[in-house]
Amino acid sequence: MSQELDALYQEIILDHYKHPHHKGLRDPFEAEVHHVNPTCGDEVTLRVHMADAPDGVLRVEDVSYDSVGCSISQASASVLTDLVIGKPVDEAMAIHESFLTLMQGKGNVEPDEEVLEDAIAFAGVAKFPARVKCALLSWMAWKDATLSVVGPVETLEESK
Amino acid sequence: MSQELDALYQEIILDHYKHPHHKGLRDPFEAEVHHVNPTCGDEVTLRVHMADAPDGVLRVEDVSYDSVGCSISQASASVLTDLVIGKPVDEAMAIHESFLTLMQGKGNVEPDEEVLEDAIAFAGVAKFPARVKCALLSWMAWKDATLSVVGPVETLEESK
Amino acid sequence: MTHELTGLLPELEVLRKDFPILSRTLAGGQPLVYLDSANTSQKPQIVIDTMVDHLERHNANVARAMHQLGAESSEAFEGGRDKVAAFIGAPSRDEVIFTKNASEALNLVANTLAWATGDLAIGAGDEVVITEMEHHSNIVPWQLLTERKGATLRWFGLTDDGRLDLSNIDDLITERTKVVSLTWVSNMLGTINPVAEIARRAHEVGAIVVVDASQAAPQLPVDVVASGADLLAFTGHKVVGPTGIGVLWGRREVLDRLPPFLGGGEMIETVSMQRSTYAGIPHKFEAGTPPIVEAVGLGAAVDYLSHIGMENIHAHEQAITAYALEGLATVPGLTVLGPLDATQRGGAISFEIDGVHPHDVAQVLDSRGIAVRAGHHCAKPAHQRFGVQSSTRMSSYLYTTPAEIDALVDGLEYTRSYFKLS
Amino acid sequence: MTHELTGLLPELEVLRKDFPILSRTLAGGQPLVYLDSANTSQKPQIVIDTMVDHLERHNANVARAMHQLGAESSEAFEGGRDKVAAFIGAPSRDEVIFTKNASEALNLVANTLAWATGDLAIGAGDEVVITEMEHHSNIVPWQLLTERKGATLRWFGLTDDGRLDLSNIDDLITERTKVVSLTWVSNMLGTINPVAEIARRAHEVGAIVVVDASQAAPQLPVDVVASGADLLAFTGHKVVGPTGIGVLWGRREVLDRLPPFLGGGEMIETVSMQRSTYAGIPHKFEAGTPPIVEAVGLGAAVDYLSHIGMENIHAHEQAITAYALEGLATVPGLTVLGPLDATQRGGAISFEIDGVHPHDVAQVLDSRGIAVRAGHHCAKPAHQRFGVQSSTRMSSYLYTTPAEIDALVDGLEYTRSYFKLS
Ligand SMILES: Cc1ncc(COP(=O)(O)O)c(C=O)c1O
Ligand SMILES: Cc1ncc(COP(=O)(O)O)c(C=O)c1O
Repeated sequence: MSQELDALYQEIILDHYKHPHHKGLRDPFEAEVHHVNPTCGDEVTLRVHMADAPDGVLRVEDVSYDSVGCSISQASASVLTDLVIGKPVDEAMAIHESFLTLMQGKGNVEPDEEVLEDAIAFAGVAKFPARVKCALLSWMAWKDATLSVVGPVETLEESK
Repeated sequence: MSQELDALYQEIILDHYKHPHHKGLRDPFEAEVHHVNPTCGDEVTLRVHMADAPDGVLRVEDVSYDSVGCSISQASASVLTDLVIGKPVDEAMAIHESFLTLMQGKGNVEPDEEVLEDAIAFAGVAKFPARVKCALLSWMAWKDATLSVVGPVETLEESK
Repeated sequence: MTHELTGLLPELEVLRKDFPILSRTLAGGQPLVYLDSANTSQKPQIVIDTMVDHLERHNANVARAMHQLGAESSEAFEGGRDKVAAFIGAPSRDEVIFTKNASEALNLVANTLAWATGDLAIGAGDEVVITEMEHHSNIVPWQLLTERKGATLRWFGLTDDGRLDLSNIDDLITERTKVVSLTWVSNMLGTINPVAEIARRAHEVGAIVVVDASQAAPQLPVDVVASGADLLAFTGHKVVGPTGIGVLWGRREVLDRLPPFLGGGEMIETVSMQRSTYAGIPHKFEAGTPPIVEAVGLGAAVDYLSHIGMENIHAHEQAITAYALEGLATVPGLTVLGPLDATQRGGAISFEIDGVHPHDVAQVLDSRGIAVRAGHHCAKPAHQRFGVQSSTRMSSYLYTTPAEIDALVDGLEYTRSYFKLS
Repeated sequence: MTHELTGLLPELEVLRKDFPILSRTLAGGQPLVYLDSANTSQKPQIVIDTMVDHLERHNANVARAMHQLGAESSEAFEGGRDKVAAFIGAPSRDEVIFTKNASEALNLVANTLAWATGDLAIGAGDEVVITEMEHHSNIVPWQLLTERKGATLRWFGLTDDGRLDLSNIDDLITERTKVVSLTWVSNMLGTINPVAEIARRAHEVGAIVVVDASQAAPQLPVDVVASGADLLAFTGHKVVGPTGIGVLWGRREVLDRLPPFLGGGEMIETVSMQRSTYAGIPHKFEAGTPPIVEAVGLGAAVDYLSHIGMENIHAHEQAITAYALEGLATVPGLTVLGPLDATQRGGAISFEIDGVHPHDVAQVLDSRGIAVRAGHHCAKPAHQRFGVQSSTRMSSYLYTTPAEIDALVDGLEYTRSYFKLS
């Protein structure tokens, strides 16, 4: 039983939980959202700041957040920010997509470490249906906030 | 199986069904009520006429009715009128009471022929829970109409 | 002779063994002839066993419970939703809402419309259109709604052979119409209504279309999209599932615009003393602990029906109905209420017999083990339309045999002789 | 040591055999330690068997069906009502209304009050009083009602030890108060509220009193008359009965004055195109096919509890609760939310552990086969009152053993060590 637990509570997850990255709400930001997990009450307030890089590509400049929740939801917010900050928005969305696929795969999806880095530690979470929502809370909030700025199709024009 | 049926459909009942007594709505009357069996749709409109006899006792002068329904409900209206017309209201209420007891007795109540006369033929109905309501439809209507005139306590004073 | 009927389900006697109650005997050792399936259907062993397994091994509350039993129970419960969604061709499982029965599903719509704002709001000058052949559960909610909101209730009439009278459709469905609500298959007359055609007209004027599929879901292949409905209701206990559960399907766009119905439990997003916000569909409309074991049973029920095939069940019903209409025609003084062409109707057949009240017919049949319904079948306006106060109704289902129809016809002959009509 | 506990039900191991699920093993062969009974209770074999017997031998629709199966089914269904009436001491069986769950029962009251006229009508200037410890199902309906009718919702606050703060009762319950609705036993804090005392005050000002007995009915002997309630709700699945059924009891005078809730089915007296009239209680509030097999199961459930004796069950709960409070007190960093005196509370105990989130607590416990609930338990305002976002809750029932409490306490120690807190 401890084995199963260990598959869920990977060392990386517990590290991010105890020492979350990029936590706190910061300026500037273009959008702020508040998401709740209705079943358990976990909450996150999340801000996104994006800007055009000199190469004309829209990039994630900052993701800041304030949250209450379990180890899984806290660690996943921390991992999210590590993964998307500094990336072009398109690429960040692709990372989101692949995290979502991993989480919804019921443990049958092989994570791509190239893309997901620390987030592969969440592979074990996918086997615990009740916890998938925890892992996805901040990711869904980030997507929601980002789309509210760039619109469903990410074109530079719409993003301003 | 025909035996069981015969216990329900006594000859007396079928006679009253085919040749109902006192049927039709007549004047004068002090109250008219309309009762429905919600489950099957059987209906009765019933009028009561009461008056003080020379001895000062309030008597049932007439009960007239118009009804649609099954053999049991039709026959029981006919039998009711035979039993109560001409009786002091108090005595008619007592007859009502004893018919009610018979019907709700699930077939375990011995009917008193003295009091119930033809109505003892309904003893078999008490074994068919779904049909008890049919047998009681007009009886309940009569009680309702009568009480609306005489009030819950039947005293001569209140009845006027 | 009866073996020559085409369309019957193969190996009917084997299929009947799936339904334990069908081998029961009644008073006097009479075998049961159950011809009251439009009232409620009997349950196959697999539905009962699935419910028992859930109660004995997986019982827990859903959604809120994170432990292993909770996960198992949630999976079984939501699996029921998936199966129902597949059964009716719902574009999304989230559009399937569990209610307590079809009546609640219909009332949910009428009730939330009472509090709706914007486009869906209903008030003075607005009209709701229903039909004269509706079940009370698709009449009373609309009477209450229109009365309370000062709107007007209008009715499609019926033709003498028991079909909807569509001659004045353009008069009935107008710019003032906000809702058209009608039954797909009549539980009294058996009529199958041209739902898609009426929906088309309703959509032209911007009305929403509510379909009562309580009698359709058991008998016909249902495709909610093809039906043209915006909202569609049916009930678990008529599709070989348990009581205590019904289904409301609705197009997401419509459901999203309706305000919540009952409050509490998992229908919330967050609750504070100041205000509450609500979950998305389907949870928004599922306050409190849902019918868990019932959803599990209903899932098994629709799987059972799908396994046999709704097309095959429909063909069986048509064969039995045709055979029954033929048999009933031989009984002197018997008049069928509703269409006489079996290919155009469902399996409920209501009739009258001159000189014997429906209660008395049902009583005599019951003494021979034959279960039919007598009364107004919760369709008083339709009875009134045909000038009758009540009727006797036989209704078949996938387990009905031609021999049971023979027993009914014999029973009716006997009824006539018992009441000395022949 | 645990054998010295007084108040435990005798022959607990024999009683546990009545509940098939309790002998289940979970992942890794762990035996089940079910401590989530406030969420939903497990079912004894007799309840399951009674439902199976009904489905296999007596299934038919009720009231409307006149045949033998219909009579058997109606008798079993109405027998369920009689048993429930006896269980709660209802003066009349007609005052017992079957709903789909406790949430619907509470919403039924709030919803019909929205359309009530006369005395019961609610509008601007009127007030509804609830408490900060309510389940969402006794909050949201009143938020919707007061919002929709322009009335005001007011709240009893809580003391630091998790009791109702009654110090401002005369300020809260005034001539403006139309309804006071409160829980008898809190599902989060375990608090038992002085319902009769509050009802007395409410009746002085002419308000009606609604009692949410969802957690009381499973644990305490309930006498509706002595409770002082005008209306009282509870749910089948928490009293060892099935899902899909709840109960609303109401005093006849109050129920008679409420307008109908859902329309259709057997709730009518007569229906015509012009207007409909409604049946008397209980049918007026039971639209559509009721939860038949569920009522039969609920009847068996309350009989089972009565057979054991609600006084004995209450004593058992108190003994287990006292033992659990003692055990929990030994876990470092653990804080119980709610009263600490077992004699004054129910069997649900919510707690926090410094440094471990409730989800994580529940997860570790689950890996040891121990089922508890983590989250807000549908009581967000109460959590907010205590400044916590969620908590872990253990809840016992008549089948809970002291050894299971030991397993919980061990599991919590292990949780702390797993998260390196000790
Ligand atoms: C105090 C209280 N009220 C109401 C409810 C709602 O019961 P149900 O979910 O069966 O409607 C519950 C249980 O969840 C409860 O504990
Ligand atoms: C056409 C129709 N609509 C609605 C209903 C109501 O279904 P329920 O009683 O399960 O709510 C029925 C069945 O009684 C029906 O036949």
